[in-house]
Amino acid sequence: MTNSAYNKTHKSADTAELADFRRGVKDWIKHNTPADPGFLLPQTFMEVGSEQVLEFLREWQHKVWSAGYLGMAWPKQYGGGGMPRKLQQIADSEMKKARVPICFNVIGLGWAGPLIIDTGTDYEKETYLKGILSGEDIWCQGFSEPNHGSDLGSIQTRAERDGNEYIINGSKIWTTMGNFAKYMILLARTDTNAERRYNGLSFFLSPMNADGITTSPIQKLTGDYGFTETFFTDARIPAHCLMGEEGQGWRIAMRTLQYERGAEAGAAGGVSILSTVMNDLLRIAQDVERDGQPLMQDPVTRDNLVKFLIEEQALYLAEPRMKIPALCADYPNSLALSSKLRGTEFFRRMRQYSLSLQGASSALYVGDEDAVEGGFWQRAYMNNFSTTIGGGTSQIQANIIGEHVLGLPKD
Amino acid sequence: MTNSAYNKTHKSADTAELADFRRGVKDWIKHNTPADPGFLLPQTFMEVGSEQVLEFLREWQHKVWSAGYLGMAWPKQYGGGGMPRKLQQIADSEMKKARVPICFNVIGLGWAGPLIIDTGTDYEKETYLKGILSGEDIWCQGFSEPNHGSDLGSIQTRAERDGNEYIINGSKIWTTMGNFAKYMILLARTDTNAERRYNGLSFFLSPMNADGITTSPIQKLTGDYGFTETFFTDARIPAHCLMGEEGQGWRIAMRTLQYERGAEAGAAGGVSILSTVMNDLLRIAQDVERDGQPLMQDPVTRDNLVKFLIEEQALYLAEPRMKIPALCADYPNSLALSSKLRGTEFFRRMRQYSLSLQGASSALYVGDEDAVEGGFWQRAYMNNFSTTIGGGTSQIQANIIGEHVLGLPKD
Amino acid sequence: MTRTANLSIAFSDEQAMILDAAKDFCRDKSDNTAVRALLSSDTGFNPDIWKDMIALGWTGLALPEHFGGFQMGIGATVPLVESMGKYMLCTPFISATIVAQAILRGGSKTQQAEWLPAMAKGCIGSLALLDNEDWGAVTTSCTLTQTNDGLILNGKKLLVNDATVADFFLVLADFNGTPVLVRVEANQLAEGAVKIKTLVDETKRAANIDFSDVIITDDAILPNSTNTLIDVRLIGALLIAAEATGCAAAALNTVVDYLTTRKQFGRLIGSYQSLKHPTVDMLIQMDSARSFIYHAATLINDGALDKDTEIACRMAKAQAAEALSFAGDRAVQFHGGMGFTYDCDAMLYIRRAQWAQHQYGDPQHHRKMLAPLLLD
Amino acid sequence: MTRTANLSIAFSDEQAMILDAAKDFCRDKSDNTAVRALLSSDTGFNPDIWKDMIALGWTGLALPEHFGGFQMGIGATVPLVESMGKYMLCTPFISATIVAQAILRGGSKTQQAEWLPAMAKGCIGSLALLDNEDWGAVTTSCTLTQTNDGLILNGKKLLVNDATVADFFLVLADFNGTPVLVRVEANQLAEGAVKIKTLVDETKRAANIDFSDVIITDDAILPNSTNTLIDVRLIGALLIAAEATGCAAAALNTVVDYLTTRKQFGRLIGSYQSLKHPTVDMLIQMDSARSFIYHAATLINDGALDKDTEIACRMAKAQAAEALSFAGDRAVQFHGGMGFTYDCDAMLYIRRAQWAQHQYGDPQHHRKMLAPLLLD
Repeated sequence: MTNSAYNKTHKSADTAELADFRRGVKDWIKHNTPADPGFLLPQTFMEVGSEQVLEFLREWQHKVWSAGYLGMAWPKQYGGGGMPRKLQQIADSEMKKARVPICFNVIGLGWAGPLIIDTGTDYEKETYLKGILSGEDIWCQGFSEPNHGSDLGSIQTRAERDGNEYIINGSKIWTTMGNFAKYMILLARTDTNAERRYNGLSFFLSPMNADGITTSPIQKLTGDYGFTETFFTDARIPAHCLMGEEGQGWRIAMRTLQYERGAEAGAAGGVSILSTVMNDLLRIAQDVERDGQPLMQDPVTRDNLVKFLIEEQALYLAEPRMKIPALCADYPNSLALSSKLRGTEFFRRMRQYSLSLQGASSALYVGDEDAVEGGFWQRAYMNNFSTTIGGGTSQIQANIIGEHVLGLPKD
Repeated sequence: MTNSAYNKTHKSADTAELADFRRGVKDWIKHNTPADPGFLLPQTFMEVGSEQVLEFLREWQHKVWSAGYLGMAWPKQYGGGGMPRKLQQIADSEMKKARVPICFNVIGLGWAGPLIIDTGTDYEKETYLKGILSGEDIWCQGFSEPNHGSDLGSIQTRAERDGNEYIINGSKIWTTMGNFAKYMILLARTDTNAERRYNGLSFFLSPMNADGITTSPIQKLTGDYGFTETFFTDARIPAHCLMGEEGQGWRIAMRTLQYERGAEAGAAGGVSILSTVMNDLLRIAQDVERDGQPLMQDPVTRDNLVKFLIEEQALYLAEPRMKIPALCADYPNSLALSSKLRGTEFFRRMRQYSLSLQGASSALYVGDEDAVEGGFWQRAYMNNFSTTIGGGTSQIQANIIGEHVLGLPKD
Repeated sequence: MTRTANLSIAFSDEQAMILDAAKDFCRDKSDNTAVRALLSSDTGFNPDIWKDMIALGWTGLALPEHFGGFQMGIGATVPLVESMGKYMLCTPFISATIVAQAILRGGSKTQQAEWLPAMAKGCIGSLALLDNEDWGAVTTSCTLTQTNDGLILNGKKLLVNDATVADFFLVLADFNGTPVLVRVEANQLAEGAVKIKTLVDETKRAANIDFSDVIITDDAILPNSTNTLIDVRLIGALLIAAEATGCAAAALNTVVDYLTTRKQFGRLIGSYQSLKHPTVDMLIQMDSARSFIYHAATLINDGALDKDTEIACRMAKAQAAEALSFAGDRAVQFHGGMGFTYDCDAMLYIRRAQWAQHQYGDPQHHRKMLAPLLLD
Repeated sequence: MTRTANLSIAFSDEQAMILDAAKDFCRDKSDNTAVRALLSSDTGFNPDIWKDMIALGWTGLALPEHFGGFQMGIGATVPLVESMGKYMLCTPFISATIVAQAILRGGSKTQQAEWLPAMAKGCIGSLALLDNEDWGAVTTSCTLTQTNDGLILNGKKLLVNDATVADFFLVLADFNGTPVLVRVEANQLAEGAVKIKTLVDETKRAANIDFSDVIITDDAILPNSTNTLIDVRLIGALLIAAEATGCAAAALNTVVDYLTTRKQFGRLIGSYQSLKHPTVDMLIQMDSARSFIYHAATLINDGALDKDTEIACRMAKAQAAEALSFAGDRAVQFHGGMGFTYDCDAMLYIRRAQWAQHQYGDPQHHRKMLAPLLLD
């Protein structure tokens, strides 16, 4: 068992040109991957808890973008590469394999950026896109509010038009990197009298440095930081920050969530998650002992591992199958709409299981020199809840699939 | 591995008197257990699908009662034994162990009988109790209706008072032994204008031989019979069949269901289920081969079997623990109210698992000479759904526990 | 080891057309009334439908052109079999297809030339493998012995599918310590040699067969039996997986229909999360199984099965069997009282689940075989 | 075999009084503010509370009267430890209790007379078992060797609980091929021998200890080490199970509180079956664990543990660990965004779950040990 990552191959081989490109990426990675920074690398952008980590990642993203491996399919005039999406996919897949650090500006690269490219004005494109790619302008997201969880219809944050400005009052929670961000995609209520609650919402590309906007860090169950709560107290932002029209906020937010859920393409690319795969977990089973023998030789453990490997393979196979309409004829959106639920729950169970493999060492945590892989798995298990809770809990995801794929009645 | 049943021991030993009694029961069983009738014995009273089976069971129940081992704690003047409940428990436990046939008149012995003893008039006691015990008068239950499942509030069957009679119109479903029964405990609507739907219901001890009452057998997924649908078309029954007052039906029915759920004592006793226990299942694992070796030697199978054995033991331990209030202080009704859900779902999974042990033989069914134990497990698995569906589905049971034990809000 | 996962799924327009045609055919020919009408029949299938399938060329789909086939490979039968599973259309197709593959992979040129064209035209073979309940057994107690009268078979085979309609059997026997597949004509069997079994899945038919004292000529033995046996077991697992996947989809659809029409306590019951969410699990399980069967169908070809194909077939069988066991079980439960009746179609699925679980190895067996391929 | 299941659960009024007193004590002394206040402390416990517990006689509860105890047996500590788990009240009680049992079961008369009265009064011992991550290991690489200077210990022990506050340790070592338990005073350790570990469960404290070059006198070796080791591992499993059961109950209560007060989409979230039903599962799992710990507490006595008791202890640990793993995991999830914060008490439970799972053997280990007892 080596340390190298799990490799996926698709039968369709690269053309000679693509193969060339892939070789170039690999070569670049080899020469440009940063040395071990001396801290456990963030698995996701939700773990950027200190300036030190932030600067390390910002430098890395800038390097990737400068090398032409980020935003490759975005328009050239706005800092992108203007190239086919396929190239970005190849670059991403090689970086993923090599387990390079993440491209941390995820809300910009994967949410705000694609949205602005698809529906933004020239001004918006001009103003925002390049900074997203370079990592100079960090973006955050302001949808969730305290006490309202995933229910966007209940958003209380107010935005009142006052001349050339909007006055914002309210608070947002789970603002990833809120303390570092320059911009926020903000969902706020412009009309409190709208007949349907959703119709009263508007979408803003809001600056974070306005007076009256403050952030307060949230400590995660892992003990680390990464999120903030964001407070708006008579904060004034320019009226041009409104995206689209007043009252279109919910529709724009839904579109944005589609980018996140992977149902629509358009993201700038870059590795956004330092993922764990089953091969990483097999390493643990090989390294530890149980009842005096290598755990990997235990038949019950082997059966469990194979079950996980089957599930992982099924997750991976969903991607190529999704692209074959004939094999998705009965429930066309099934694989796309269920991928978040399947993936995040798989990882939750797999990471929880990784701890059960560790024996007494499972009690150790990040910071202990004897912790298995630096406590990576303990932290990964707990951090994983951000994915089964955030962006619609698994319970809500199951409702979405039941209702939108199977056509079951609403609650 | 022998064929004998799983034995439970409680620490509290019998007194000398009780031990004597227990010996007597054992001895009686030894000399009176009927020979193999040549058909697979019913596991429950819901599997009495033919006259042949019925007569066999009726004879057996009569024999048990005649020997003084049924209705031991019921009043002496109505055919009971007038003895302490403890004796009945000993008799039941020995019969269960010996896997004698069931006492089939379950609705009479366990539902109608206790109800009549607790709240019936002298006339009712005089009229009904003895026939229940002897097996002469078969009882059935008329609560559920087509299209209304477990929702008793939706009962449509009408009972209209007409002089000294009630006129019944409607239909009932899942009437166990409806085609053989002499009496039915019937829930019908006497007031269609009651403010609360439940207040319009009344409870009857109805004869089944009245004109206008017909039954139609229902074939179960096992292929066997045992239930009927019962139709009432202007059927006239004497007014004295009303139990209690008009409008008290729902409350009486709830009380009756308490007897069934085991939350209240009072049943006549007798073995009502030919149960399967894990020891029976271990037999299969010992007898079959997989990958060329006895399945019982396979570590994964062993791990699974131990998991089931732990769960079974926990089920059994709930009984003695339930009796110690100090150990149930936080959720006093937890063990009692969850016993149906836990037990029936355990058996469902355990019986399903029994089929996975059988290898190719799992494809065989009742009637095939090579079927493992005559196809007992295949049939038991499918029949088990009557327990996870009937008397409130497992989903409804989980609601009941969540709401009544944990105090969670209703749906 | 670091395994490189193979993630190919390819599906041509031609295959999509086959799939569409198969779905239409199965739906037209095999609604649940038609399925139920066959439950108590002797053969379990409608001979007219079987003739139609032959006429459509399905029995030749996977066979080379020079044997009268369409040369589309065994993978092309996966969408057919999935559709059959979805509409519970039973015929000897699976049995015959497995045997044709055995001959194609293990037969001599002469055997292929003599036997395969007939099979393309609908001649029915069935594999006789089992000595006991163990699908994973690697040895057999059935023997082929040289005597003065020639080669003589000895032994009983259990649960031979479609036994009463098979024209011939391929019998697994031990020949001087080596496992061989031997062709036996149905008319070589002794009177009373076939004992029909009572199956929990009433749509299926199988029998125990006593092959004792059948005389075998040399040319009835497949020369490349050993490797063929390995491959043909995997092909069997794949086809059963495909059928089970279709059946799981049918169970799912039946449940969805019920949950969207049945009301209780004043609500459509599909609105209850305790029914909605497990139904989503059914979908996810079925979807996974479907990904596996088409992945395996993509990898498999007429050559010896490679490691990736073996992994794909075993994962397909493990996943499809689990998916159907779950779907069948929940289908009964979620239909409530209705589900407990013979009239409810959930009955068909839960019974099929018990049949499909073990055919060509149960999930635990396949996981055990996968372990060294994936872990060591 | 046909096993006759032992189903005894006995609980006297006296025990019920202890349980009530323990619950009150733990609730009063250890609300979650108090628990959190100790998370970053050195010792992880409040010495005043520990003194109170000693004064209440808890440290002598299980010890015979002639050693200053209350002679109630080790089973009587189960309700204490369950209550501690429920309120996450941490002290060296579990470590000290296990060591006292080891001495009671494996020590010479002299050792008992010398050591146990002090323990009844609160002297703290801790067991040093682990050479590596394997709780199930039956051999040890730590050695006791006769040299010219006398007996010398050699080896490191991992994750010794409450190491920095223990007055002495019982160390598992190999002595001429036999495992022995050896008493080592805390003041015998070399400078820097204790390395404090960073634990995922911030309420617990443990360290690695290097026992190399510690000189041992004959009278520090427990004469009946071999059998004692077996029993004491089971007692450890039982106490961890009791603590985990209490913690699972706490997790359940925290979830129930949240589900009955938090609204979303206009409804109290506890009304959603997707939250309600798994919460019922938590209850059922916790209830099963509780049945097992009191069953084991009923069977266990001062003699060697019999087969039924071994079964009970192993089932208790397997069930309690599973119950808490599930409860901790779901507690975080069901609190939604709140659950993801360090401020939410679900954090305490999910971290404790990781700690409790492996202490004295994980569920898979105990099932493996149960298999021959139940199946062969």
